[in-house]
Amino acid sequence: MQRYSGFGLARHALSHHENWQRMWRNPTPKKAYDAIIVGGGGHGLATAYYLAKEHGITNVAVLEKGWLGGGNTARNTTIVRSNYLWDEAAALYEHSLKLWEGLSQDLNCNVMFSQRGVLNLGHTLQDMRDIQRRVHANRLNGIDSQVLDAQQVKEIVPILDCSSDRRYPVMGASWQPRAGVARHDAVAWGFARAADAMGVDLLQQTEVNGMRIEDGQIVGVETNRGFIGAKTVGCVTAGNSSVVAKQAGLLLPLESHPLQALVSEPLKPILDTVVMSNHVHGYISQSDKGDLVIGAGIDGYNGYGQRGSYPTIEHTLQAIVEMFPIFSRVRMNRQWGGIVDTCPDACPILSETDVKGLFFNCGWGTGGFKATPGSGHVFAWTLAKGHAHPLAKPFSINRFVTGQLIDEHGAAGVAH
Amino acid sequence: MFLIYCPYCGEEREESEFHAKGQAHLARPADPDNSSDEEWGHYLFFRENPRGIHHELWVHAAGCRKFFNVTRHTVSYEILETYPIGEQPRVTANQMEKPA
Amino acid sequence: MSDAAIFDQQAVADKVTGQSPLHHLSSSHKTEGVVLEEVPSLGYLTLRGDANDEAFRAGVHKALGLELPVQPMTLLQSDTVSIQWLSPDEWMIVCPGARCFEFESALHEQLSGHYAVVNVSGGYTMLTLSGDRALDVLYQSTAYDVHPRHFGTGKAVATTLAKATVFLRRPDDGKWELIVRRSFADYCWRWLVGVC
Amino acid sequence: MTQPNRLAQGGRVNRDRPLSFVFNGETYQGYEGDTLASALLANAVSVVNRSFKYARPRGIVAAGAEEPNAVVQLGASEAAQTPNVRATQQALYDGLVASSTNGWPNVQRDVMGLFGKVAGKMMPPGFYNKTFMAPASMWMTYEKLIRKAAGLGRSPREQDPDRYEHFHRHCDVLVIGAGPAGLVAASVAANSGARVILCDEQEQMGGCLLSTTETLNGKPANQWLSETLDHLAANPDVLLLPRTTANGYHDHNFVTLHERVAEHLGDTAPEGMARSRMHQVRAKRVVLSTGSHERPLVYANNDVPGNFVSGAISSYIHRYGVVPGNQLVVMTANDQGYRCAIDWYDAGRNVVAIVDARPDADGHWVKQAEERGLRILKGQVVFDTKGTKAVQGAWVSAWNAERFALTGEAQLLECDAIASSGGFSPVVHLAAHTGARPVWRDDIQGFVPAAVKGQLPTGGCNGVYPLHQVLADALDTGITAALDCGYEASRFILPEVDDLVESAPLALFEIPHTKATMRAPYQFVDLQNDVTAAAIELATREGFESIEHVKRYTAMGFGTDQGKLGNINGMAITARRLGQTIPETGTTVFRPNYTPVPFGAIAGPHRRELFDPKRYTALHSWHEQRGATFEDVGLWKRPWYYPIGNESMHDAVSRECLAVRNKVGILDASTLGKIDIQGKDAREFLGRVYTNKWEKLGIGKARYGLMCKDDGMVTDDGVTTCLGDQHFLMTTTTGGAAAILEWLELWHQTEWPELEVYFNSVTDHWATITITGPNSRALLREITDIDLDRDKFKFMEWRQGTVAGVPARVYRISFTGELSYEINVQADFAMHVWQTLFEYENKYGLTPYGTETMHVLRAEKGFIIVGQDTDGSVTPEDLGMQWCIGYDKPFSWIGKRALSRPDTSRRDRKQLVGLKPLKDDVVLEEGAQIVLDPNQPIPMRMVGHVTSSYFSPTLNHGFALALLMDGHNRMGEIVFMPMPDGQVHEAEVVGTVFYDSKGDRQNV
Ligand SMILES: Cc1cc2nc3c(=O)[nH]c(=O)nc-3n(C[C@H](O)[C@H](O)[C@H](O)COP(=O)(O)OP(=O)(O)OC[C@H]3O[C@@H](n4cnc5c(N)ncnc54)[C@H](O)[C@@H]3O)c2cc1C
Ligand SMILES: NC(=O)c1ccc[n+]([C@@H]2O[C@H](COP(=O)([O-])OP(=O)(O)OC[C@H]3O[C@@H](n4cnc5c(N)ncnc54)[C@H](O)[C@@H]3O)[C@@H](O)[C@H]2O)c1
Ligand SMILES: Cc1cc2nc3c(=O)[nH]c(=O)nc-3n(C[C@H](O)[C@H](O)[C@H](O)COP(=O)(O)O)c2cc1C
Ligand SMILES: [Zn+2]
Repeated sequence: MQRYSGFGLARHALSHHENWQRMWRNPTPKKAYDAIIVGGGGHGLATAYYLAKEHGITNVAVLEKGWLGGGNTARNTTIVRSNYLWDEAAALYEHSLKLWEGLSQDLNCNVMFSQRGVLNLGHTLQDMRDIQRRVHANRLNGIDSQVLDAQQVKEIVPILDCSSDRRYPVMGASWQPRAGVARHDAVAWGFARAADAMGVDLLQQTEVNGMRIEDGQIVGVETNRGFIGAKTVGCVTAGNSSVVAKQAGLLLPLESHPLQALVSEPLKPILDTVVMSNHVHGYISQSDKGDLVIGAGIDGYNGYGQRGSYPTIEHTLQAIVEMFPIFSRVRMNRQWGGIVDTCPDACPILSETDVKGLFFNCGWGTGGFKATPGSGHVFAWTLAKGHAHPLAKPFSINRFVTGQLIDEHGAAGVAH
Repeated sequence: MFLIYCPYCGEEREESEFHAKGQAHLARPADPDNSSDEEWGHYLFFRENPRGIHHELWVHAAGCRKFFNVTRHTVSYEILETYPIGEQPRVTANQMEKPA
Repeated sequence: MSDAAIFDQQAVADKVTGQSPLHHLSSSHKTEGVVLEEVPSLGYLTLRGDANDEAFRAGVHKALGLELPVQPMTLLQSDTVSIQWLSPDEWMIVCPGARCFEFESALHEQLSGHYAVVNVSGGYTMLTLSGDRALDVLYQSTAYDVHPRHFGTGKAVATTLAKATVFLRRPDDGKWELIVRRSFADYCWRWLVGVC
Repeated sequence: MTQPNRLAQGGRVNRDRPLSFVFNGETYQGYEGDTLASALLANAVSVVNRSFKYARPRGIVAAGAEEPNAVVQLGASEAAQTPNVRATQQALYDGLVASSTNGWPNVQRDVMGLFGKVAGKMMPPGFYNKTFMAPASMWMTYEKLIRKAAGLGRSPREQDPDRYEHFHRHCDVLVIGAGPAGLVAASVAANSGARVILCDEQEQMGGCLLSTTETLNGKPANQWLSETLDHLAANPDVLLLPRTTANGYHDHNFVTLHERVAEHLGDTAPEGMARSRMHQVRAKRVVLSTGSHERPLVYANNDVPGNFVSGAISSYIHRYGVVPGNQLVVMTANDQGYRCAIDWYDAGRNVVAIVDARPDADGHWVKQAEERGLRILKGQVVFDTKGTKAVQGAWVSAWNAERFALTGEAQLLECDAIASSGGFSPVVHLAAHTGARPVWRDDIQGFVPAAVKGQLPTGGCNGVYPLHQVLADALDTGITAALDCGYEASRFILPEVDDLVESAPLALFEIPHTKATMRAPYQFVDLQNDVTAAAIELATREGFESIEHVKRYTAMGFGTDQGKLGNINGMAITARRLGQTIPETGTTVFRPNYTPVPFGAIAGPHRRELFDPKRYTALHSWHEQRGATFEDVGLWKRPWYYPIGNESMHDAVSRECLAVRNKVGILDASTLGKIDIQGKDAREFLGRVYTNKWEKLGIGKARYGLMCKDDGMVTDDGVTTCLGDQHFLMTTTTGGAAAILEWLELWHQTEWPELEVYFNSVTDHWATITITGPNSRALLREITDIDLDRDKFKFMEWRQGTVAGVPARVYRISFTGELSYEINVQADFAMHVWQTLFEYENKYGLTPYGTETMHVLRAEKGFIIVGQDTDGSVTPEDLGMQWCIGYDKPFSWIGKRALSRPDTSRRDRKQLVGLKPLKDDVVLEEGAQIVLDPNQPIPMRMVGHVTSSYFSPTLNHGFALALLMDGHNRMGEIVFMPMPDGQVHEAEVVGTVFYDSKGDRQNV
């Protein structure tokens, strides 16, 4: 792998950038692999990377029906935090956050993880109760988290309207300083490049459209490029997980919904942290390019269209203007949607299935970007050992039968 | 931004008047007390979630307050029919797979 | 006659005055081309029953002197009473507040079987919009198509008004009636004044 | 000041109305009818900005929405600051103040420009991802610098003084774009009787007719244009919306239009006028007559100010009487370039040469140029530009299209403007917003809209360019639209237009250079984002083969222009590098907005007061007068507490609590959800949706009920009373009212339609006044005719009668544990009853109390609040409410089955308990986490949390409710709550009822 550095960049400049190597190969599929990852989003690529790096399993293919990182990885608002309520979730997301903290160096690719802090605003007494509960839990779980009052919030974000005559005044917030945002594309590319360098085949334009199962054991997948064999298959297909599961005769406790986001035109730096409000319902940060990146709510209906309804956008901008009246004249440049796989308890599924050798990593819904390295790390372990990593155990599909849900609804503020 | 034909009001109305209520034709097990944990778990949580033709339940919340079913394509978002509770869809995925 | 518990909620002592949900605001607002007014203290009855049941329809007719509208989104009215179709088994009856119990009782007298009549007079108030620019106000307030070609006289719909719900009616050419819920009346009024 | 580039006559500007404006601190003059761009060009202002990455000087290149460079900061005052305004779309007004968004200290002399020159080579696409990694600790510092350099304009720092309107519109036919195509289609549809909306983003309608030299019916285009517009305007069913951009095309023919009502009038809207307006249009048919965008060609240094797309020059000349230079070189691959040269020549300026990449063009416009004696270089291209801040010359050479190489000697043509035309791209953006991918057509070398239901592309948007064909195509489209909407299509006489022969265009996107792409000077593709042909080549070299990857790696099309000018060129360049065709390469995804829209316009009037409805009870004005502070509960405003004078919240709540326990308090409980339930199966229905039993509840009696979802988790609670054998009144939590009504309907309509029952909301109808405390009976007795005798009107019963002369239902139920009466009257009369009660204020010590006191009192009694003491993971058993569960009811009620699942039936679940702090003055923090061993290291094992916690003035100590793992078996144990400040609170696990555990007080 060609190493990236400032020095290397200068050297390449002298040779007119004519000597850069491919970030990844474009290999022809082999007949069979030790393991197949279905889905070349951040989670799938991270899984492949850690399989190779931590478990020495390099005869691996990642099958991506479109382009690498083109699913939700390409369309999320990039918020990374770990201040989840329940122990099981907090442990998983904190594991991930720790990996984020060294990820650029680990991958030799700057994923621009910016620990600028995340505020989750509270606007009602019940909001504040929920915030306190979560922050107390975070603290005892070793996660940096604080409760702030309105005055402290104002000091961190002076442009936020904290006046008491708003429809829903800001009463306070939870604050996680280590949280922040990252460059979503670079995350996918960084994992892809590093996985490729260890021999993983990244197969784009390769859609899985069937699963071959013999005697309850997976033996490979059917694709638009033919059959590819493997006795271990990990599906990391986010919004399309139900579709892939059906190919193996499985039903999942998931619904795929449109989730939208939008960006403003690029502005000079004006907002230095991430601000999220569940109650008023909008969340916002400013990218390093200058655009305000704004997340909208989920649309109520199922949808695979990567687009949602206009009122959702309208409501989101009402919320943003309510919180930041000075943004009224800032303009919305582009809106888009992703397909999020929501679970009844707003927690993911990292699980074995009734088919031997077939695993699913899905259900991250509206908030899995932050989990990308952690999810890949834990899922790689699971695939390598054939059973769930301790951090993954609580996230088995079986919880929907036994009733042991991990209900992060509401408790974690906005779900992103 | 859907325009949904309410079979009770007899006209198309804005999506904002409705609430989407998930998969249609979900039958509660007839004898819950004697259903298995698997059956009950499936009834509660497991869903078809199809990419394509989907039969779903909506309610005309700001209008006539009636629930009804919608057959909708989850990619094109085209609404192919709406029909009252208790009726079966005329447009189904199997049908759509056959060449017209 | 059902066994529903009813009583004359309007039969207040002399000194008692009712208060409309908009008592704290003015009861009329006029700007160029629009007049917005409140008509307080009307009687409202929710009627439920089976429109296919002939006896039910006949009973309503007898009690109110009006046909039961069975066509979606129609409004039938006499000098004293109006009936608005709300759903295949639900209607809104509006009458003078003081005669509400009279009509409620009459309905109970005439109806039998599975039906319900509920006095909801405290729960609503009526706003009226008139003037050349009334349509402009509605275009800004509801996503429903209120263009005269689509919303003729005698039509009535349940729909949205900004972020509230409303029963929107067109009793005659020159006037629109908006029946709004009491707790939302302040919001609806301020919204309408804002866009007038 | 003179306007050196303004012609003495011509154009649609009003020379009698000069306007003065300020750009980058200099004052200039323009005319009414100008755009900021035309006025700047008239004044020969060539550098309008600095580029994003390399800080290169940039000038105006286009005349419309596709402009990438002339993006300015507008506004004379702080509040009126408007970032990123496209000068080509901003009408000039008197006193306009604008400045460049980049360039320090100014656009002429930008120090970053030097840096860009030197360091530019170090900034290939993706360079951020390749650097700034060591040392890791420095990244956040680097990032600050990166951020400083980014962004275009700046956000205002003050509140927007303007307001914005929303209009909901419905029509048969929405026509987007009022060029010849749109005008014809709209006219036909309107004449046929359809309801029509015609919008155009420009200040004036007419599209290309505003700048054409072609004649209609033998007369200048303007004649037909104004007649047609007049005719449309006279039709009451036609809505004409100029200055209105269709910015988003959503599913089911829902289109959002942004009308700039006052942006052309000044910084802020005149009194009484909105700044802009969103029209949300629902159309049966949408005619897309959005025309086409001309593509510039990609050649070296094509960003130097003075480089234009050719059609823009024609527009500036014809519409504004502005010629942006003296010496023009045109490079073209089609006949459009000739029109531009002819317009320039006819305006009295010099055309240096027309450089035609084709060897043999001979169409109408070519002949016209030849007639004028213009110099035409056939089979040649402009491959490089001389100049840095302004064009000084064009490097021209013969070339070989097949080999994609220059041939022969290069020659420098001195000039001060270069126009290029590579062909036309239909404006397919809107057509693609709902997901359809545009379709490539070889014959026009462009993407046209795919067939989508309800959508009718026509004219330039449909790849039809010659005017006479545009008109015919639009006539067909108008007829189709009318027929589709159920009208009989009317006759429409098209104007006569010459059928001008055009020579075949050449598909041309980039121009080769003497040097290889990677070594050649910058050949810009996306001007706003400084994306070059070399950047695209590099992206493909690094393995980015999807056009979407190329977009994201290079940032092509990410700008405020969304790549309107550059994207197709970029796709063509990508295709060439990958050895594939343009359709194989495909486009990136088109998304709203077509052009950016202010947040304020999208938010509309839903701001501040009107952001969300505030729901008020009938007694609200009394609470306000009494000085209550309010709490938001759902949409409701509820009195939280009523401070007297300078009383603190703690003191006020203590006073209110003691008043209830010792005398009598009064609460406005009107917000509780109330559902009237009638029908012969009402009782059965209640039995199915509540956990407990209802078959025996007699008329006149009330009962508390608990509701679960079918997963066994508590979702609501409340008291339901039996009014008649088949008539019940259900109460729900304030927040749950609407959802529970919908929930009941859901079960009834979908699952048990055979049950005869009706549900009707009476929440707003009944006002509910709770009086509670030992004096409540005596107080009520003063003003009611109901017999309040303790044995005649018992706890959990209701009676009918009058209160203060108002017919009422009074319920003897209690949420405080005290003797209580809930008086329900029709809301209109609530104020009268309330005020009458207050006539006895002093006699009985009547004290109004709010939700906070209500919470303290109910918690003392161990009564739960759903949503505070439960969170969607709590069963009735967890709450210790087995007394409220009808295990043996015949019907398997909602939630029952789930209770026996392996997890829900576990004995050690988190269960509701009481906590009594060991220190009396400690009030535990709500949300505090509970541990069994306070000395364990972090991460600690948490076993529950405090759900409700208060200081009880009655008991004179703090107390709390908590969910605690295996809590029901831990009575008497001590548990710990470690606080952030290092303190550890200790509490004893106790029962949930802290006060009057036998319940005597409510029964007195
Ligand atoms: C608008 C929006 C905002 C969000 N904001 C945040 C946020 O701020 N913070 C946060 O943490 N999370 C956020 N999320 C969620 C986050 O984006 C996702 O949880 C996360 O990116 C999922 O990553 P993934 O790799 O699992 O999925 P994806 O990136 O979607 O990857 C799945 C891949 O599988 C491929 N695939 C599907 N089917 C097949 C098949 N049959 N064969 C082959 N390949 C297939 C898809 O093409 C896709 O590339 C947001 C999501 C959206 C949509
Ligand atoms: N080879 C050629 O001769 C050639 C090539 C290209 C174009 N043309 C000219 O183009 C004309 C095509 O006519 P036409 O009517 O199709 O196009 P037009 O360019 O005349 O009109 C399109 C109109 O749509 C408006 N518009 C575009 N997007 C919009 C949006 N999102 N919202 C609101 N308005 C929007 C534009 O402002 C413009 O006024 C022909 O008459 C021809 O003269 C000719
Ligand atoms: C964090 C983030 C920032 C973005 N910033 C921009 C931007 O500045 N300009 C832009 O045009 N699009 C921006 N996008 C949106 C993309 O152009 C694109 O819409 C998104 O990746 C979804 O892909 P699609 O629209 O191709 O389906 C951004 C997306 C993300 C996730
Ligand atoms: Zn309806």
